[in-house]
Amino acid sequence: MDDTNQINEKDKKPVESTHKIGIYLWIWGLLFVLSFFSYMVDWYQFQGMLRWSLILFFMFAKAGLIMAFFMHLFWERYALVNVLLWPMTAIACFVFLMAAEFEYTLFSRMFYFFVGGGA
Amino acid sequence: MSDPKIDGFELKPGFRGMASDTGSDQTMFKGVHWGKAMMWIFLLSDTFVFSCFLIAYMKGRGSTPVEWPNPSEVFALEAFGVPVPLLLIALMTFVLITSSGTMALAVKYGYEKNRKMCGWLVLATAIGGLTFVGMQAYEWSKLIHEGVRPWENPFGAAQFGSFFFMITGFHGTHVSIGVIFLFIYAYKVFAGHYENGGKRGWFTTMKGDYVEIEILGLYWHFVDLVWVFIFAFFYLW
Amino acid sequence: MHAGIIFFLVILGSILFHIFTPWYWTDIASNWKGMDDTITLTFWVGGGVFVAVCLFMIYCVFKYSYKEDRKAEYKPEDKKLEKILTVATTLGVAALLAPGLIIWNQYVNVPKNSIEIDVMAWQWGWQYRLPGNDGKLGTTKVVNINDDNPFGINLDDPYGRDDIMVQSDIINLENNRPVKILLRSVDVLHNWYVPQFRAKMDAVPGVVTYYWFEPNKVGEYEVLCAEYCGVGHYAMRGGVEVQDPNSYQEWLGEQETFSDLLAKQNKEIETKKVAKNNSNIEKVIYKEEK
Amino acid sequence: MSDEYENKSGYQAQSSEALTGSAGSTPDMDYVRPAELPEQDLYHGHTFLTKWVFCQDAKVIGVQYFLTAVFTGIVGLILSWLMRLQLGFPGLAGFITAEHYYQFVTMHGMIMVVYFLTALFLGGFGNYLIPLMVGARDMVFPYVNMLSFWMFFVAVAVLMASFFVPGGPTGAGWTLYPPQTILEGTPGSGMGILLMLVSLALFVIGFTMGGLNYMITVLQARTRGMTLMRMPLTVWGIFTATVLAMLAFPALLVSAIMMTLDKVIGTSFFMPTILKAGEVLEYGGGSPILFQHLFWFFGHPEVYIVALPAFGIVSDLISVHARKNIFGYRMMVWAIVGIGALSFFVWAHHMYVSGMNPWFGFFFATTTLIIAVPTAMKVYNWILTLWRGNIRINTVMLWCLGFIVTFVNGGITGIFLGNVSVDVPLSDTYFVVAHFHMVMGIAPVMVIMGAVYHWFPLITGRLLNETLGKWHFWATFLGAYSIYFPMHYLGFIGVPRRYYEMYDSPYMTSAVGMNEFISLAAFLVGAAQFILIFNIIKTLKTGKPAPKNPWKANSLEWHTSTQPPEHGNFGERLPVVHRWPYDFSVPGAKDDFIPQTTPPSEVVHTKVEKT
Repeated sequence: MDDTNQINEKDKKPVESTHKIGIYLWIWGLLFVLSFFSYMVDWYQFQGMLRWSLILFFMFAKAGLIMAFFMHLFWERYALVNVLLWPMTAIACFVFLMAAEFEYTLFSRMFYFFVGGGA
Repeated sequence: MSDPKIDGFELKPGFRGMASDTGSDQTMFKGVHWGKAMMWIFLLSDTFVFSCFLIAYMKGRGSTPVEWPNPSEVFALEAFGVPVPLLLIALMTFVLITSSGTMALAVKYGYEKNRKMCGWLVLATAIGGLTFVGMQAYEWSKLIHEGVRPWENPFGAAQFGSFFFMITGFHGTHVSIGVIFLFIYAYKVFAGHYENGGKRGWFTTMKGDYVEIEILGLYWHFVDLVWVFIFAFFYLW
Repeated sequence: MHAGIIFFLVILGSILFHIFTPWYWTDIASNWKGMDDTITLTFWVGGGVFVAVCLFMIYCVFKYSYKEDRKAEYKPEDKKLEKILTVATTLGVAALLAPGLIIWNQYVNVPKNSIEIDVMAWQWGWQYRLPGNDGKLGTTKVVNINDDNPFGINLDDPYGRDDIMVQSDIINLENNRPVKILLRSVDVLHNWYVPQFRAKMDAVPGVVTYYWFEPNKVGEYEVLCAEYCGVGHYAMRGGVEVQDPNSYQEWLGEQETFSDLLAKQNKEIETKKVAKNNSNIEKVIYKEEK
Repeated sequence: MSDEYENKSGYQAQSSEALTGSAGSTPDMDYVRPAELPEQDLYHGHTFLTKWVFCQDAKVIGVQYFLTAVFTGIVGLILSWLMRLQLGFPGLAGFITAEHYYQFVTMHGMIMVVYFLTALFLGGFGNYLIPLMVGARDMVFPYVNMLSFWMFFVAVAVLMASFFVPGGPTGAGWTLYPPQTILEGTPGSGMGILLMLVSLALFVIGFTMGGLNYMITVLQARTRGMTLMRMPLTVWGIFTATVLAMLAFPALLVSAIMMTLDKVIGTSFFMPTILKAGEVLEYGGGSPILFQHLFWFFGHPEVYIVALPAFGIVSDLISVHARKNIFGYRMMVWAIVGIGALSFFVWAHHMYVSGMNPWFGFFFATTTLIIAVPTAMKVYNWILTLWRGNIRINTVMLWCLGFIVTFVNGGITGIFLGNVSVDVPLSDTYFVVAHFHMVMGIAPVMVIMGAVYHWFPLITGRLLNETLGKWHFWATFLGAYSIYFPMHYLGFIGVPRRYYEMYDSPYMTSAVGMNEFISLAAFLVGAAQFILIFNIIKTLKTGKPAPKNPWKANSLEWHTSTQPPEHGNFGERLPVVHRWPYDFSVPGAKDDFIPQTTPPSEVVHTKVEKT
């Protein structure tokens, strides 16, 4: 078994060094702030594109912070990060196409099933 | 800063590192524990589950010609006699983010082999999760009391109730499973299963290690992550 | 050796089968000849590739079957050959895709002068509705459907009153006039399909789907259901009669409109009321006699 | 010197020039860096229960998966016989009513696609071959792996139970399209469909546990020297298929959950307002097309979940038995990965005439036909592997040749159906039935059979009888080809699929003779499979013991300490890999094969091009 020699403890986990507590507290605080802002979007009743872009911005910001720091993705090697993120393109494609689909369905229903729609 | 090494293998940074990791033998995710890699892939799969739920919700909500209830009114809560929109949801979000923070710290102390701190933080996370589940149960009972059912609701489109109960229910199930495991792992930490090389499990070959706390942490943060999306699409849309 | 021969016979048999087959398309009776042409094109290109690949394989089987003293060639990669094959295949595929997309573009864009036909499907039957003098179909709802309103037309929709109702599973079409088939279903998925017209589309409950074609051959055709819709699926038939304009107009004139139907029902309701009153009177008399 | 070497060996496969140039015959030449991870600690069972039933050895689990899948496959085969009996000779078997016929159709489809092919390729071959081929002691989490099989077993049990509940199994077609599926009047719309949905959910959960194991074993537990680009294509095929399954099954799970809710508590996710027998049902506002999208978002990758392992396995079989390296290995790997990735962007080509947004046709026709390119490249590479090879025409190779013929045939008809407007006249006709049976029924089954003949000596230590094997092949291949080749022409004349009988249309009744012929061929093909069962039983009893590595193959599974391999696979030491598994007929080498474990110093004078 000597050629499958074990690695000494020091080298075993090269990327898993612990991080300073400050970074966690910072991210924690940021998450509260962002959640508060996204709540404010509803409080002030923003409408239309502004509302949507704000909602999505805060959502992705929060998700990004959680993934990057709490889930340590920021410190992971790109091999793992890429494996995790590329499949999301399939989801993105699915979302875009279903958005087109619901518009079409809604149009069909409004046009053919509601009085005045066919006019 | 010199690049770290795994015996005989240079860990290059960035995309060059990705190419060399992928092209190397033995492991592709350098230094990543099997269980952690497995949890990541499982979460990827679970992401697809939640994405499919949310996409279905988008399609369902978008294509119904009946008016969709305004969530900020439906989920309003009376506080001091004034209806505050989304108050309960805001509190739930607060609780979940708090528990996510304690979990992150638990992982940190786990790696530092700080048994006490790690154990207490995992326990705190579990209690946070339990609070969240309790608040969700309250929210459900309130809605049911108001006449919202999976198959109908008095405020508008019937799909509102269906999607609401299904998606929050599925998320709540995830939280509940997480809470159960958090309690188990809190016990395991306190009992010292991860100390001194770890304790071997029953009928298996796995040995305990503090990396399990990180794996559990990944799951818990994922649950929080999903809530971020549900919060945006369900309550703010 | 026998393996190569049998494989060769299989390929030869396939070609001969195609040449001598008595089973092939029904004669086309609509404007979608482009679909047939694209199929033919795909058939020859694809069939050519199939035969070529298989013959090459058979050649290899004959030429390179195992001999103790021979060594196979050692050549892991041939970048140039692979590149040529990739480019050639890509071009071939693009050539097949292009006509497909062009025809699809025609398929989803309905010509302006087409006549709309509402095809309503249920388990297991069809009925049809044509726009009346205003040229527009009224809107419908499944919940409105009952004996008095077989198509579920919204009563307060002004466009619905003059709609022509064909409560039969056979519809007549005017030759050389494009039709836009609007499909809806009251229960499950169906598909209004006439093989001779080539075109088809599912009828989906909850939405209205469409497609169009232009019949160009006078005659009678059979409508099949092409989407599984329950145990009666295989027997769910309808009919199409393509007529020249004169006979079509004549047929059209004989059809009932929605307002005709409503009028008839009103009359019936009145007569029913009268009958009811009479029976009440009779009852009273009967009681008194007792 | 050694530093410089390390840098190179860490990244990418090296060309031989660099190796021989720098190393000559110094001891460094065989250097492979040490193991990153400690040896896996295996749980060895001691009782009958832990050794054979709740066993944690991937090989035993693989065989368990294999046998369970074959059992469901036989059920599916019998169902197909009953269907063909009805179609070829309507009325002959009076007990086959329309309800029964549709139940047979549904169960046949679902069993064959999910419970037979998927479970067999990923659960069966995946479990057996992945650890052996990448040089691991076992799957990374043997315990979870064991649970995965038993979850699958329960799923099969639940599925089979649906045959015996009141109302029978569901008869809604394997695609389970709502509203049909859960409406009263459809066969098995009560318990039948519920059990089906529960069974699917269990299957997905069980598969997820197995799939995580397969993925992490390939990614994180390879032996020393085993780079991704040195893995046999079998592993690549199964691995990519597993990735697809991990990402596609969620859509199935979600649609199963939503449909269960529609059925049980009356939500309306997929159910619009419905008028049934003159009464408006409680449903309203749902969208049946949403289900179709979710279903095919799972369903199309599912096609490749079945096809990709077949691609991988057949590449290995062809290479070994043609005594030639696989032609264009890199291209083959990229084609597998590319097909896998693209398969998530093509799902709605099953829905061209479903009434979805018509503009989707352009997008999906384009993406679908793009997939044709890597697929065609794979076909070219298979026949170019045969070219200038030294081909053993044995049973295994016959199955491979049969695969090429049927797969090319089915692939070409796929171009018809993927090309949106060509699909319009052909969709929902027998052309589709012929296409998918040819490409994902017969072709993968050919590979399975080839693989059984190829790996049987590894698993049992005995060689299957060649003569019986050839009879089995010719009966299956000729029979299957004569089922599905003429069937395309039924589609051309416009016969819709899922018809209980051909009824009275003149162009359909013109094909009565063909239908009878197809049915007879189907009976023959089904019966021919019993030759294999007979062969296996005979071989186990009286077959001659196989020599070690009977096919002279290179990959690791043939170079274990014992054959069949024991628990832990490789005896005392894990193998060290020095090359790809396709070094056949290398000029200058003593034998016509160089196993992956042979270090460069032993074959210094050969012209090895890749490492």
